[in-house]
Amino acid sequence: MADYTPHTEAEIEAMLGMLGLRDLDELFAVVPEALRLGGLDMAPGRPEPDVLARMGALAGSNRANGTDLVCFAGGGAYDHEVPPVTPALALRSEFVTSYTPYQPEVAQGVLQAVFEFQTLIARLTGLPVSNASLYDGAAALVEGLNLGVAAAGRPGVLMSSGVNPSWRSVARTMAAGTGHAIEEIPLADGVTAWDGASERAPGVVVVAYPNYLGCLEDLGPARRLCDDTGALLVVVFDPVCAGILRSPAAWGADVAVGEGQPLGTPLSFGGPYLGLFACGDDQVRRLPGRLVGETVDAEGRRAYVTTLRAREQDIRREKATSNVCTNQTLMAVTAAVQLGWLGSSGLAEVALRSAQGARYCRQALLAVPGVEPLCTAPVVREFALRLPIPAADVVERLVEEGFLAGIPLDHTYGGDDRGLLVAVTERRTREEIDGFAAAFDKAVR
Amino acid sequence: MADYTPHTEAEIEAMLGMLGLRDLDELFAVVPEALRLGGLDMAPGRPEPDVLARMGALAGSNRANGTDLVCFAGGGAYDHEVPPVTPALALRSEFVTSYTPYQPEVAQGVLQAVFEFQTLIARLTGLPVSNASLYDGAAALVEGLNLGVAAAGRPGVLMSSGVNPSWRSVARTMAAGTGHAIEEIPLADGVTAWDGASERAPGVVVVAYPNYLGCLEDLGPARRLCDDTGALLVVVFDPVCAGILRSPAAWGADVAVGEGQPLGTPLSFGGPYLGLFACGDDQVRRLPGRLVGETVDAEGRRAYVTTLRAREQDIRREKATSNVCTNQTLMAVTAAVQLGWLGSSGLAEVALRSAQGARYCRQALLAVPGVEPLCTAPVVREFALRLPIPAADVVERLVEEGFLAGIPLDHTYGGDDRGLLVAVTERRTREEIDGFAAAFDKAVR
Amino acid sequence: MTTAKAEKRDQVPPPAAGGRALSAPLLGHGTEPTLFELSQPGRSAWQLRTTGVPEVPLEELVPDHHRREGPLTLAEVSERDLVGHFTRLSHRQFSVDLGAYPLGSCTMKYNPKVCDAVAALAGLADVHPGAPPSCTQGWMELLVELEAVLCEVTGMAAATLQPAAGAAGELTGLLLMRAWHEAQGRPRSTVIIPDSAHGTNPASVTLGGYRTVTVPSDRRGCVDLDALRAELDDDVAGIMLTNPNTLGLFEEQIVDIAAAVHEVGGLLYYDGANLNAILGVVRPGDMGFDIVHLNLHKTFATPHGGGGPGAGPVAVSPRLAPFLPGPRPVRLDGGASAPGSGGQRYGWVTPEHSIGRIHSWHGNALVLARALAYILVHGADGLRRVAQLAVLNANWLRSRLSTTYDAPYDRPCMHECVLSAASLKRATGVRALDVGKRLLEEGFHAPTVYFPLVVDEALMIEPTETESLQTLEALAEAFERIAAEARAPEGPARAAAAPHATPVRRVDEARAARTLVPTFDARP
Amino acid sequence: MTTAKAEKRDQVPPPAAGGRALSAPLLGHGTEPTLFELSQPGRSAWQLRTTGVPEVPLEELVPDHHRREGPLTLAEVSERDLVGHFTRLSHRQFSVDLGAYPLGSCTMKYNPKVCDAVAALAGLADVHPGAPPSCTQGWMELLVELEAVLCEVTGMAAATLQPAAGAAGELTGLLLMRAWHEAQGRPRSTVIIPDSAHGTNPASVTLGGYRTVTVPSDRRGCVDLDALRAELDDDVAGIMLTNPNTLGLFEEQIVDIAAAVHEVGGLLYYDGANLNAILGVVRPGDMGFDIVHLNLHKTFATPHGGGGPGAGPVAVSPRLAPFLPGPRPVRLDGGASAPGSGGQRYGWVTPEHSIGRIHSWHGNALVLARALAYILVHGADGLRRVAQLAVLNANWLRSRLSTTYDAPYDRPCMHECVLSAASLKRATGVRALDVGKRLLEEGFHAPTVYFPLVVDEALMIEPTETESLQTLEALAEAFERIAAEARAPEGPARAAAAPHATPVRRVDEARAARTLVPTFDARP
Ligand SMILES: Cc1ncc(COP(=O)(O)O)c(C=O)c1O
Ligand SMILES: Cc1ncc(COP(=O)(O)O)c(C=O)c1O
Repeated sequence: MADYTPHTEAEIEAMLGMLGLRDLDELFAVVPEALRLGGLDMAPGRPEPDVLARMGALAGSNRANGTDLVCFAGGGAYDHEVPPVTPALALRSEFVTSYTPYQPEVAQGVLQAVFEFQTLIARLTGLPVSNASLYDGAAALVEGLNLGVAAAGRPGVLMSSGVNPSWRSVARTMAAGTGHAIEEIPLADGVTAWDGASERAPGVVVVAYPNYLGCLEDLGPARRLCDDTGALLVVVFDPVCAGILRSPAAWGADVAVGEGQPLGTPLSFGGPYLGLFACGDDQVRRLPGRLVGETVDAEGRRAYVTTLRAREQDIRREKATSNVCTNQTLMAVTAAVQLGWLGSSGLAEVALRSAQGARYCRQALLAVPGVEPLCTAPVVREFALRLPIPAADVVERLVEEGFLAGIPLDHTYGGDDRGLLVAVTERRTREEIDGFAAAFDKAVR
Repeated sequence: MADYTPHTEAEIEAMLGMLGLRDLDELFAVVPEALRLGGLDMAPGRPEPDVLARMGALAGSNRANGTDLVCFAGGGAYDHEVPPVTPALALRSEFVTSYTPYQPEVAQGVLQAVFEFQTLIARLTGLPVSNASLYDGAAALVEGLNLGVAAAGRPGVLMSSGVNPSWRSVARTMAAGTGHAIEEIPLADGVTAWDGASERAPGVVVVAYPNYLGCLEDLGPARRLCDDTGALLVVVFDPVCAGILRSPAAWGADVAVGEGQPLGTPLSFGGPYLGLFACGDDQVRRLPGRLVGETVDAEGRRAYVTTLRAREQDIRREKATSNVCTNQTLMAVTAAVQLGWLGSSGLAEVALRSAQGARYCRQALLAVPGVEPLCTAPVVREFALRLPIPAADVVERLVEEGFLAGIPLDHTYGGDDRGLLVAVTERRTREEIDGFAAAFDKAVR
Repeated sequence: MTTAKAEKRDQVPPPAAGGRALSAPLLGHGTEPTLFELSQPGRSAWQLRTTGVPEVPLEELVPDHHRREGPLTLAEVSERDLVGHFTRLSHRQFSVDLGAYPLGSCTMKYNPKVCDAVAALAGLADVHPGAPPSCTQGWMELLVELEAVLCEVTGMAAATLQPAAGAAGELTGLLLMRAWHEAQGRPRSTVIIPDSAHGTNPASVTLGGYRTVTVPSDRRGCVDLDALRAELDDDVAGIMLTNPNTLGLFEEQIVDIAAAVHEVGGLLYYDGANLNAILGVVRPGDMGFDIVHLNLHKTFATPHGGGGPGAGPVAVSPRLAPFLPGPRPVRLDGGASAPGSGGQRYGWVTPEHSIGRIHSWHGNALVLARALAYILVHGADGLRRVAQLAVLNANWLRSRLSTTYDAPYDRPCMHECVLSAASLKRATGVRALDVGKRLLEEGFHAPTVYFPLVVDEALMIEPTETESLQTLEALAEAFERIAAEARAPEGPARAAAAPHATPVRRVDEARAARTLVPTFDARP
Repeated sequence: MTTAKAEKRDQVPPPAAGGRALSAPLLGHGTEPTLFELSQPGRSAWQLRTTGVPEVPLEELVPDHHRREGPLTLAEVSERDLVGHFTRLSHRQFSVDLGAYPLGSCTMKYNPKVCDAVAALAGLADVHPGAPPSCTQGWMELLVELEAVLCEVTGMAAATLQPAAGAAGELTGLLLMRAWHEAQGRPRSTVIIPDSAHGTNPASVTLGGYRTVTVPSDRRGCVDLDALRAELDDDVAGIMLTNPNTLGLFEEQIVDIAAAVHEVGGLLYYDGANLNAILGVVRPGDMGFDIVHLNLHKTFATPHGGGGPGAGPVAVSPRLAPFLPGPRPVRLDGGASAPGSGGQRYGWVTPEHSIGRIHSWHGNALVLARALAYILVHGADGLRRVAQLAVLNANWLRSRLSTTYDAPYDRPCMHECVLSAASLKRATGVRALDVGKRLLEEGFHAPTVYFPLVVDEALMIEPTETESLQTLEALAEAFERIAAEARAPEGPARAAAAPHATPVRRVDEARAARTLVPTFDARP
C-alpha cells in the first residue's frame, strides 16, 4: 500500500486521543453498520515505479504520432507545433496546482494569464468579450445555443451540417434537457444549403468556418437569415485558420465558438481540450462560465478578478443558464503562452503553411487514380476526398505504412462510406506528404 | 537564421544612431581589419523543430537503458531510481537559470538548498563539513589530494588501486602540474595490499570503500598507516552504499570524496555529475570550492551566504589551492531533493535492495559454467567476475540480447581481458536478473 | 452585431511600443505588464520546421473575401520576454505546491508528480482521438480499467468517462434520469435538492429540463426526512445528494431517504464531490444511489489547473447502463462482433438506449490517465487510508477550532468542517471574508466562505489528508491568532485592511463588475 | 580526525519533532524552515519498484564491522512537504527566467527551452557512459560534431570536450602547454597574465605547476605591450589572455602580442569566457592563440544552474592536438582500425602524447548536447548576430550610463562595460556594493562589483543580446535613479540599508565567516 499521507503512527494516536477515539474506524461511527465495507475488491496498491511501468506499457500499446504515425488526421484535433517553451511555462506548478482564482490577492498569476487569453481570443475573433474557457468545442457550441436561444427567446436552432458531427451530436444530447429544436441543414458541394430549412423563425443560426469538410463558405447568407428573422448568428471558428481568415465579427457573428486545442495543447486522445467562446458586449450578462476583469487593489494597483459572478451557477443556482464550474483554465493559460509565442506573424504563418501543405497534399492525392474531390469549395487546412473503396479500410492499410490518413466521413457527407477527411498542418514536410501520397496510391487499390 | 535576440530593425537603427554608428559592423572597428572574418564555415541556422528532430535522431542512434538495454553496468555510474518528483523540483527554472549566488539577498533558494545538501553529506559521511560540490568524483579525488598534500606538507600519495581507474588517471594527469608523487598500490583478492608500498612517508593515503571491484575492505590498516606517518586519510565513498556501511568518519577519514551521481542524477553519458567532498573542521580553511554558511540578515532573520570566500580563486588568485569556480550546484540541489525524498529509511532500503540484487545476481552468474569470482572479499552493489572469454566480447553479445552486462576490467585487476564488473541496483527485478543470467550463459560459450 | 461594428472592433490599436516593457521580476510585488505592453511589432519568438512544401502566396490560397479583414494584432514578444512574463506571473500565484489550501468542498490535496509523468508519456499524449481502434488499444484498455475501478469504488455497474467536470457529470446524470423515466413511459418534472447543495446542482437540474424543489436541512445539518417525504410524489424524477453533504456531515438516514425516493419511483443521484471522505469505507451504490458522478480533480488528485481541467465520470446502477453516453470503450469478448474489431481486444460500442455523446471526443483523457495512476498506486487499502486520514484531519481541526469559532453543527464531521464567524462578526464586525483574507497573509489559502448558504458567515475548511499535523497546528494557530487579534482594539481595522503581504492588496471586486474591463482593449 | 571524534560527530541529534514545520508559503518573504526542521521520524516519501528479488537480511549481506555505526539521520519528510519546501525555496531565488541579470563576465543570457528538451531526451540521458561504442554511436557523433563547430568558431584544429567548466579548461590548457614544452625538450616555469585577469587564471597557473607573472594594463585598459616585452624570455611558457578582456575592451595589439610571445617560444592561451563578444566576427585562432577554452555555460547559453554545471572544452592549434586528453571520440574513416570499431562510424582514440584524462568520463555530456543544439539553431549568421547585438546592447548602456557613473576607459566596449562608482562614493559614500544592492530591489540582478580588480569601485555590466531595448532603458533608469537618490539627503542611508523588497534584507557576510555554520548541525 502506498499513499501520500504524512501521518506517522504516533501522530495518528495523538490525534485520535485528542478526539477521544480509539481507532480510525471510529471516525466513521455515523455510517450505518450495514453499509460499511469490508474492503474494496481491487488490487493492492503498487509503488510508483511499478505504476509508471504499467502506464508506460499501456502507452506503448498505442500507435502515437511522431513515433509510429505521421498524422494527416484532423476533424477537430490538429497536430500543430507545440514548442518546448509552451509546456515549460504553462505547466509551471503554480498554474497546475492552484484552484479557481477565488482569492484574487493570491491568484493574480492565473487571473492575469486568463485576462490575456480573453484579450487574445477577442482580438482573434474580433468580438469584444471572451470567457475564461469551456470544456471543449462541443461544450462551447452548446453554450452558444443556450445563450442564443435565451437571447432570442425562441428555441429553434438551424444548424449547418458543416458543424463537426460529434459536436452536433452533443448538442442533440443536451437538447433533450433544454428542449431546443435543432434542425440540421445539409451541405451541397461543401456549402450549407440554407434554402432547405423548414424552420422559418429560428432563435439561432449556426455555421462553421471553415466547416467540417475544411471548406470556406460565404457567411453572408447565414447573417442575412439572422437579420431577417432576428436570430443570433453563432459562428464555429478555428483559432489557427482565423490567423488568415475573415474574422467571425467581420462576418457579423453574435457569438463565436471554437475548439482551442490547436493553440498549444497536444492531441491527448481528445482531452483535456479548450472550449473557446466570444460574443458581443450586448450578450455579456448571458456569457457562460468565468470571466476575468481588470480592476484595482486597495492601493490602486492594477489587479484582476473573476467578475460578473452573478451570472454563475453558484449564485444564480436554478436560474443560471449554464452550469459550468470547473472549466479548462490550464488550457487557456497554455493558449495564452502559445499565442504569445506565435504572435500575429507566427499564427498567420502557421495557417499559411498549413494551407500550402493542404494544397500540395490535395493535389498529390487527387493524382491517385480513383480518388476524387468530395467538394470544390475553397479549403484551408483540411479537405475531403471520395475514395474508390471504403475510407476505413484505407485508413487501416495506411496505418501499417506509418500514416494516420485522416478521419472517415459518415455517409451524410455524400461519400457513402468512402469519404475521407484529410488535414495537413505546418508540421508536415514535403517528404512526408510525398511518402503519404505514394502509400495512398497503393492503399486505394 | 534563428536567434533569441529581441531587437527589431527599427530599434537597431535607433541604438546605432545614439552611438553615432552607421551599421553593426562598425561596433567592431577596433578589431584589426585583417583579423575580421568573412563568415564562419558552418551550416546556416535551422529552426528549433529541425534541430530537435536532429538531436532526436542522434539520441535514437544510442542504445539507452530502459528502452533498449537493461543496465548491469556501474563502475562509478549507477542506474538508481530517480522519481518524477526529483527533476520536477530540481529543474525548476529558478534553480536552473540562476548564477552562482553572489547576491544572497536574491539567492536564498539556491543557498538554502546547498546548505541542506552540505548538511546531508556531512551526516552521511559523518564528517562535519561538506562543500557545495565539485565537478565529479575524479575532481573530488584530485582536490582531496591537493588538500591532503598541502595539510601534510608532503607530496607523496599512496593510492589504492581500488580507486576507480579513470579517477586515478585524472589524478595522474593533474600530478603533472602539482608535482604529487602518486604511488598506486595493487589489490590482492579485492583488498589493498598496503605492505607493498615503497613510499614510507606519504602525505596522503587514499582508499575506496567499497572499492572499484565492489569490495569492502577493512580501512583499519590505511588509518594506521596514516597515524604512523602523519598522513591524511582520504576515503572514496559511495553515497548510496553509505546508507548501510560504516561511515568514512567512523573509519577515521580526514577527507571523504565521492561521486554523487547516484543521488538523483541520470546516467547522462557521464555528465554532468557531482563531486562530493567532506572533511573535518580542522581542514575547513583548505576546503576547495564553495561553502555555504548560515548567518542572519539585517533584520536578524536566518539567511545563508557563501562563506570563507578568502579560500577561493577569485580572492586568493595564484595562492589558491583550487581553481574551481563554476561547480555542479544544480546536481547538489538535485541530490538534496533526492535525499529528501529517500530519507534515512529510503537510502538504507536502496542500498539494502541493491545488495540483495547483487547477491542474487552474483550467485546466478557464478552458476554459469566457466564463470568465476575475481575476488572473495564481501561486496555490496557490485562485484567482479572472471569470464572464460574476453569480457568485451561478452558485453557485445549481451547488448544484442538487450543487456548492458557491465564494465570490462583492465588487466591490472588480474582478470587479463576477462574481468567483468557487474552492478545491480534496487531497480533490477528478479525477472531481469534471471533473463540476464540465461543470456549470460549463452554469451560466454 | 453588424459587420461594420465588428470591423471597427477589429481595428485594435497597434500595441504600445514596448512601453516600460521590462524583464524586471517582481519578487512577489509590483505590477506585471500585460503581454500587450511587452509587445513590440517586428519582434517574434516562433520557429517552425523546414518542410520543403512549395510556397504559394496567401492570395492564391484563400479567395479575397475570405481573407482577414485587417492586420491581426496579437502580441509580439521575444521568447525571452515570454518566459520572463509567465514565470513572473507564476510567482504571483498561490498553489498547492506552495502551501496548504484548506478550501472546503474543493479537496485541494497534494497532486503526486508521478501523475505528471504519466500525462507526459508520448504514447498517451500524442495519440489522435480519431485514430482507429487499431492504434488506440492502450488508451482503450486504460479507460476500461479506470471505468472498472470507479465502479468498484462507487458500487455501481457501469460508467461513462466523457464528462469533462463535475457539473457536466451532473447534467449527464440528469439526462440519464430523464431518458430512464421516459423509457419507463412516465416522464416526470421535478428534482429535489437539499438547501445546502452546491450551485451546480440546481443549475444542472434546470438544464436537464427539470424543476428544482429544495428541501431544508434539519437542525443536525442533514436532510429533513419529513420535509422530504412531503415533497415526494410520482412527479419527482429523483433527488440529488452528496454524502457527506456540503456541511461535511454524513447523512445518517440515507437508507431511509433512498427507500422513500425509490418508493415513489424516483432515482437517487450522488454528487461525488465529497467522495474523498468515504473511499473504501462506504459506497454510494450500497447506500442506494442510482447515479454517481465523481470529481477526479478532487478525490483522485488530478490537479485543478487554476480552474480546470477536471473530469467528472458518471457511474450508474445496472438498470441505467443501457442509457449511458456513447461511444464507450469496451473489452470485446472472444466472439465479439463490434464494428472494426478485427482481432482487437477493445472496441467502441454505443449502448442500446444511449442518451448520446456529451463530449467532442472521449472525455478529458489525460486527466483520466492521471486518476488511474493515482488509484493504482493506492489500491484498496491506500484509498481507505486517504478517507480515514482526511476525516481525521478535519475532525482534529474542527475540534481544535470550535472553541474559537462557532460550530453550527456540534457533531463529528467527515472530510471537512463548516464553522462560522457569526459570533466573531457580532462581537467585532470582522466577517468570514476578512478571516479568509487575513489567512492569506499568514501564508495559507483561505477556506471557502459563505458556502454552504445555510450557514451564516460560513467558513468551510477542508484540510485534506496530505497535510501534516504540523501544518494543521500552524493553520489552527493562524485561525486563533486572527480571532484573538480581531478582539483587540486595532483588530477589526487590521482585518478589514488585510491582506498586506500578498502580491496585491484587497482587490476591488465591485469596481470590476461596475466598470467591466474584460480585455486589455476595453481599458478606459 | 580520530574514529572516536568521528563517532561523536555522527551522533547527530534526532531531528526536531516537526517543530513549526508548516507548509505555508512565503510569497517571497519570511523564513523557510530547513528540511531538517520539516522532518518527522517515521514519515517517508520514497517508493521503490517491486522486484521479486529474494530478501536477505542486512546482517547476512554486510559483515558486522562494515555496517553503519549508528542510525542514519537524514530528514524524513512526505512528498507533499518535499514539494512545498523546494517550491517555496525556488520563490526565493532570482534567475534569468525572472529577470535581467547584467552580471559582467558571466554572460547571463536567456537559455532557450528547446535545449532543456534536448537534455531530457531519454536516448541521451539514459545512456551509461561505460557502454561500449556500439551503444553510443549517437552520442559520439554528437560530440564529434560539437568539436568540429567549436573548432570552426575558435579557428582551432582539435578540441577536448572533457573539462567540466572554464577553470578545468584552463588547467587542461596549462597542462597541454607544459606537455608541449616538455616535448620540445625545454620545460619552462612562468606564465604571464594581465592584472585584469579572472582569479581562475592565476589559480590555474599555480595548479599547472607554473609561476604567475602579472603584467599591468595600460591606461587604455589593454595589456601594456612594453611591460609585456620586458617580461618575455625563454622561461615564459606562455600568456593567458581574454579578448575582449575582462574590462570588456578589445586588445587591439593582439597580433603584436602574439608575435612577441611566439618569438620567445611561448604559447598563447585564450580564456574564452568572453567569446560571446566576437562570435563569427573574429577568431582566437586567427589572432594567434594556440589554446582556447570555451565556457559553454556563457557563450552557448547552457544554463548556469545556480553555480553549475558548466562545460569548458579546450580547442588547440594543430601542433598541440597530439597532447589532448583522451580518450577522444573520433570519426573512423573507412579503413579504421580503432579498437572495438567493428563496423562502427565512431570510436574512442587516445592521442599519441595525451596528457591523460581530466574527467571521470567524457565531460558534462548533457551540457554539451545543449550547446550543440543552441549552435545548430543559430548557424553562422545567428552566432554573428549574437555577438553584434551583445556588443550593441553593452555600448548603448555604456553610452547612456557614462554620464551618471565614471567610465574609466572612455572608448567603445565589446559585450560588457566596466563603469565605476568611485566619484559617487567620494561624493556620497555610496559604494559599488550599495548600488548593486539597491538594484536588487529595483527587480534587476546586480552587476558584478569590485571586479576587475584594476578598477576602483568597479561596476561590470553585461546586458547580453537577449535583453530588449525596453529592458535596457528600464535598467538604465534604475541605475540613474540610484545615483540621483544617493545624492539626496536621505540617499546614502537608504542605499546602505538596501535592499528592502527582497526575500531577505542585507545579509551579514562577516558573521557567516566569523562564526562558521556550514551545516544545520553546527548551529550554535
Ligand atoms: C459539492 C460540489 N458539487 C459539484 C461541483 C461541481 O464540480 P465541477 O467544478 O467539477 O464542475 C463541486 C465543485 O466545486 C462541488 O464542490
Ligand atoms: C573571465 C573568466 N575566466 C574564467 C572563468 C572561469 O570559468 P568557470 O567558472 O566555468 O570555471 C570565468 C567565470 O566566471 C570568467 O569570467
